[in-house]
Amino acid sequence: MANTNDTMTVKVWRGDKNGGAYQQFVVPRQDNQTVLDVVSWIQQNQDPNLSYRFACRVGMCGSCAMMVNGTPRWTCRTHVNKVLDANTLVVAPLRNLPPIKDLVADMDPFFDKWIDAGGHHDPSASRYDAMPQIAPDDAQRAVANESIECINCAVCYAACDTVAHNENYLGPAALQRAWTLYNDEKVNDTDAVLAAVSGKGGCHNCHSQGSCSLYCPNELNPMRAIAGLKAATIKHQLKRGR
Amino acid sequence: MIKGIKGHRNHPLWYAYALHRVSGLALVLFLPLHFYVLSLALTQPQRLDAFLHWTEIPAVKFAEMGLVFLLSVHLLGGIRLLVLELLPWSPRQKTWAAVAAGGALFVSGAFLLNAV
Amino acid sequence: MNIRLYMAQRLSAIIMIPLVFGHLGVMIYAIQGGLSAGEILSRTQGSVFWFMFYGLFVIAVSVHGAIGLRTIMSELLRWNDIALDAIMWGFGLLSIFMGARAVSAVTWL
Amino acid sequence: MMTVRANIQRHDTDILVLGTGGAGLFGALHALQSAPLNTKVTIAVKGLIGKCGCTRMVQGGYNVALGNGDSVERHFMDTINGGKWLPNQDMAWRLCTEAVTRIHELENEIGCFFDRNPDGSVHQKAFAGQTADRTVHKGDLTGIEIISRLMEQVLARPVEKLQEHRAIGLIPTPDGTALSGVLFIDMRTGEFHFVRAKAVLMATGGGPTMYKYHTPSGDKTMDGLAMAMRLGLPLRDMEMVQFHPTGLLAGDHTRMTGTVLEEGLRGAGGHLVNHQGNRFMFDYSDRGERATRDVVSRGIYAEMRKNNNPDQVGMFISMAHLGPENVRKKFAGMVKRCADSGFDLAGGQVEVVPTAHYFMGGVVVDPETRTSIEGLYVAGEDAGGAHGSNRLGGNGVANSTVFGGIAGDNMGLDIRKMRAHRDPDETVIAAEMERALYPLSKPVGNLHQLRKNLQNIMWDDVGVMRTKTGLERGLGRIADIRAQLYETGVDGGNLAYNLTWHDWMNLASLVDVSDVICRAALARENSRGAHFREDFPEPGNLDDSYFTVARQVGDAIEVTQEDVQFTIVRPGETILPEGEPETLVGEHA
Ligand SMILES: Cc1cc2nc3c(=O)[nH]c(=O)nc-3n(C[C@H](O)[C@H](O)[C@H](O)COP(=O)(O)OP(=O)(O)OC[C@H]3O[C@@H](n4cnc5c(N)ncnc54)[C@H](O)[C@@H]3O)c2cc1C
Ligand code: HEM
Ligand code: SF4
Ligand code: F3S
Ligand code: FES
Repeated sequence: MANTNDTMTVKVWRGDKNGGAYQQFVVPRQDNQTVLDVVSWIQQNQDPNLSYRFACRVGMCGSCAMMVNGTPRWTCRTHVNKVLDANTLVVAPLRNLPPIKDLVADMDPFFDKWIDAGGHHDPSASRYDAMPQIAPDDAQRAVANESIECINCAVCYAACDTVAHNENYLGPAALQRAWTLYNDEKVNDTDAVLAAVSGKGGCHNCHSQGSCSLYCPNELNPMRAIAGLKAATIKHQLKRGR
Repeated sequence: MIKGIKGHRNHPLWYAYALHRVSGLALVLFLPLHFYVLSLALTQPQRLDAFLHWTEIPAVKFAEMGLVFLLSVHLLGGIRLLVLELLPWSPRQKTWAAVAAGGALFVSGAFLLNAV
Repeated sequence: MNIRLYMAQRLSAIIMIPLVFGHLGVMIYAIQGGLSAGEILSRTQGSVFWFMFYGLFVIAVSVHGAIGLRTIMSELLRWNDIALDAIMWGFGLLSIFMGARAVSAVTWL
Repeated sequence: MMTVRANIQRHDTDILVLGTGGAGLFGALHALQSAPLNTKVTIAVKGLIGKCGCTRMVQGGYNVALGNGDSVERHFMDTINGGKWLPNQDMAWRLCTEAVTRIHELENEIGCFFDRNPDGSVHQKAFAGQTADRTVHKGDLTGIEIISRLMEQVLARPVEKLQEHRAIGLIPTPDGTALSGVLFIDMRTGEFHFVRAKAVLMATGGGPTMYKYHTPSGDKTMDGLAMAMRLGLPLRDMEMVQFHPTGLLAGDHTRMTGTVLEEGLRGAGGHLVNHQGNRFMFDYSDRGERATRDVVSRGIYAEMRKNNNPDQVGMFISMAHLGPENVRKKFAGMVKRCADSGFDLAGGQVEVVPTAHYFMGGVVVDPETRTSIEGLYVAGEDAGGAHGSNRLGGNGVANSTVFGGIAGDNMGLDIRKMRAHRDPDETVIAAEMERALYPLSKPVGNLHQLRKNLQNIMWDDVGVMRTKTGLERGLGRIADIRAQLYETGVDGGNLAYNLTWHDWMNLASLVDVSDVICRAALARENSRGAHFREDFPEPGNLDDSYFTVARQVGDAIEVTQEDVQFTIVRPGETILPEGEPETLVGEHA
């Protein structure tokens, strides 16, 4: 197939944890075509051995993120027109995570850190208690609500150079989750939340590079959440008188 | 934006970060030298004077100015970071931070032109 | 980086803001007036104010720079904690020592 | 040709959960709570924990009666009426009562936050078909909130996690009376893995993705029901496929096609128009666009058939008359999603088609999620009975979280009585492995086209409206697809993360279940809920309601009918107190 206006060049990273290289394909262009569609087309029509991951195909599950022309993106909702550069797409597995095969990255480190950052609710009431009354315009609740749409896609994690350079760093998504918990009135032990993000890989490692907030497909703002944590930890530390 | 920069880095906040780091590192390297020169005043005032004359040479002056430039860049960048981290965020802060990053660049650029 | 280093670095940064403005001011003033060792020294020597000013500056910048250096070394060269702490303390103490000499040279009688 | 590497890893666990939707995750959490200390719980899933399946995709919300006039009785009556008197009433009752506890558990223990009223109480709204404001939600991304919080809870606990492990066979004991364990393929390596367990919860979530247009996530291909069938378990209500009226139509080549445009668009006053620009829903129902899902789906389908312009397959949803700015604000997520695929929902028109959404049919279970085989529990969309012929919007997550939790409770208790692991029938393991490896020995072919063909057949012949002729034709065509599938091979040079190999197995599951759907649809000669027979448009006598039960016997599928037991309420009666108004929901303007 010649590379005409009706087609595009797609370079796809092939390999596994032992290394890999880019392989080139020519893919027909279509209206309403997403990067996931391009990758699927290659697997369905050109190379049945190509591996990639997706589930919901509508931007809800955060399974399909990849590096597209050097930038991390959710591929199921990235229109080809938006990212095509010189009629070429370069697709690779998500950065800052170990590759499993081809475009599939191992997300375990991302979730391990999510839990390390204290990213789960520690109940203060039981299923037999009433649900707390919380006014929707409560200021603290508004802050907690801001990051509720996080789909744990790890796009922010891949965008962050601090993650790349500092293996302990918990990363933007996990820290943002901690910030939400900190602001959740249902959480009793906010000290524990702050302690979890104050260690070696904690929020204080963030250099406010802002790539997380820029690339978050849901327009969330982890940079702001992390800044919130920094200020909160300081306030807490000063209060303790040390 | 700038061609050839890795995709995910190509935005003002990342440049601001890089500039802050480079300037910080340069200042760290320069600091002992600076202290050394000043301490000459104690032992050999005439050598300090000689040194200060030496700084009249344009190239040296330029290098010194470069340091002043770095200090001011780092200062402005540092203030930006402190504001961003320690003061409460307004809804517009994300844009504001980007503007500030550009602003720091601009102000320090102007300073450089002025000083030379 | 943990919270203590972070706080030390931010605190020293805040302290330095007025100091750097002051220092930059002096330098610009000095540049415009032409600069000699004598002139500098006549302004500063014997002045408790300048002693405090630069003394504080040296402490703050040593703390701040040492922690900053530690961060950079950790991220760029991925040194282990022992090496990192060594360079931090090494640089910090050297910087305080040299800085103290410079301050005393400039402000002592 | 490759040599088959049939080495197999084996290990044991106490409680094994398949799938990490609402049912699977709740199953694991509750099992940890009710089981003796040091019980080993393993969770195995085709994708990543909490990131696959449909619970995450829930938009509208969670049905639960929380007072303010509403009651469990009312929720129950709505569920029975919505299911056109086919639900298993004991299951429906369990669903409605337990949902109350579960939603409190979600808020208080799991850490979800649901939207509030100005006074701070939980906000509830009404989906079509409900007589009270009952649906609890978090914006229109309720599933993300529920599943992310559940996922964290599970990740934070000492559960053995087998991610990207695809279950390919439920392995019985040699005498066939109990389950021994489950055979998997570790998708990352391509190796077989047999896990013995004292109790297994199957929660693989059904998912009618054998239709040309479908909403569920890509990992769902009816594997669970296909496995249950091979084990000989009875499956009920298999003809009941729910179509959502407004799936996005964006072209054959994009995975976006078929995905849901939310219900709320019609609720808020969106218009459905045909290609001449005329509204048509009032031709089919006096509630117009606000009629229930099945009615609107049929309306759109009928209108599509009238239109013979091949370039314009679907109908259009049009919101612009409500003010584009307003729409953009109120449906921000939906507008953005449409924009990503190139459509202007706020100001223009978006082409839509009915899209297969939910599968009411499933394994016959009792209200405790037990099946007819010891050690196997089924919950969530894999289990049949709670919804009858139609699932109310909002009863889906309620169902999966309620029964997943019940399954966990029971497994944790039941294993106390089970001393030892049960040994497997090795011939079944061998047969299942052979089945999985089968395509590796055949010449490589075009699987993708084959799946498309199946999806077209199901859409045309076994879809929104059905006839005897169509269904019989469909049966033959499904058999053809099966024959072709068994002639289509897969390159097995590298089995690690070999998606095409899994596509083959996906299609095999879909073909098996499609065949049953078609047979059950032929067997029901009336129209109830989601099942509509043009040749038998009447619902039949409600008092004589029956449900279909399909079972694999040898190589054949047997479909029988069983009478619905009206254990709680009979048609024409209600359990609402006398004088209760029929509905508490005013028609929203
Ligand atoms: C777009 C959309 C919107 C919806 N909106 C609503 C709503 O607003 N309200 C409502 O009540 N319901 C809604 N539903 C329905 C609801 O999502 C489902 O009823 C419910 O979530 C099913 O839960 P589950 O746990 O049974 O299955 P799922 O959540 O689908 O989970 C199934 C799990 O099993 C795994 N699995 C599948 N096959 C295998 C295998 N072979 N081996 C191992 N694991 C396997 C899957 O990967 C997945 O993890 C919606 C559904 C969709 C698709
Ligand atoms: C008013 C003066 C200053 C302010 C407000 C300031 C502020 C800051 C801040 C906020 C940081 C943290 C950046 C981050 O973590 O990303 C930082 C880092 C740093 N600063 Fe300063 N600083 C000042 C002066 C100096 C001086 C004089 C030096 C030289 C010794 C210096 C050297 C460094 C270094 C090396 C770093 C580390 C850079 C990095 O981690 O990227 N700073 N500064
Ligand atoms: S914050 Fe945004 S980019 Fe990061 S994981 Fe969540 S949704 Fe993805
Ligand atoms: S990109 Fe990384 S450095 Fe901080 S602001 Fe975001 S986490
Ligand atoms: S496939 Fe779910 S976010 Fe892309």
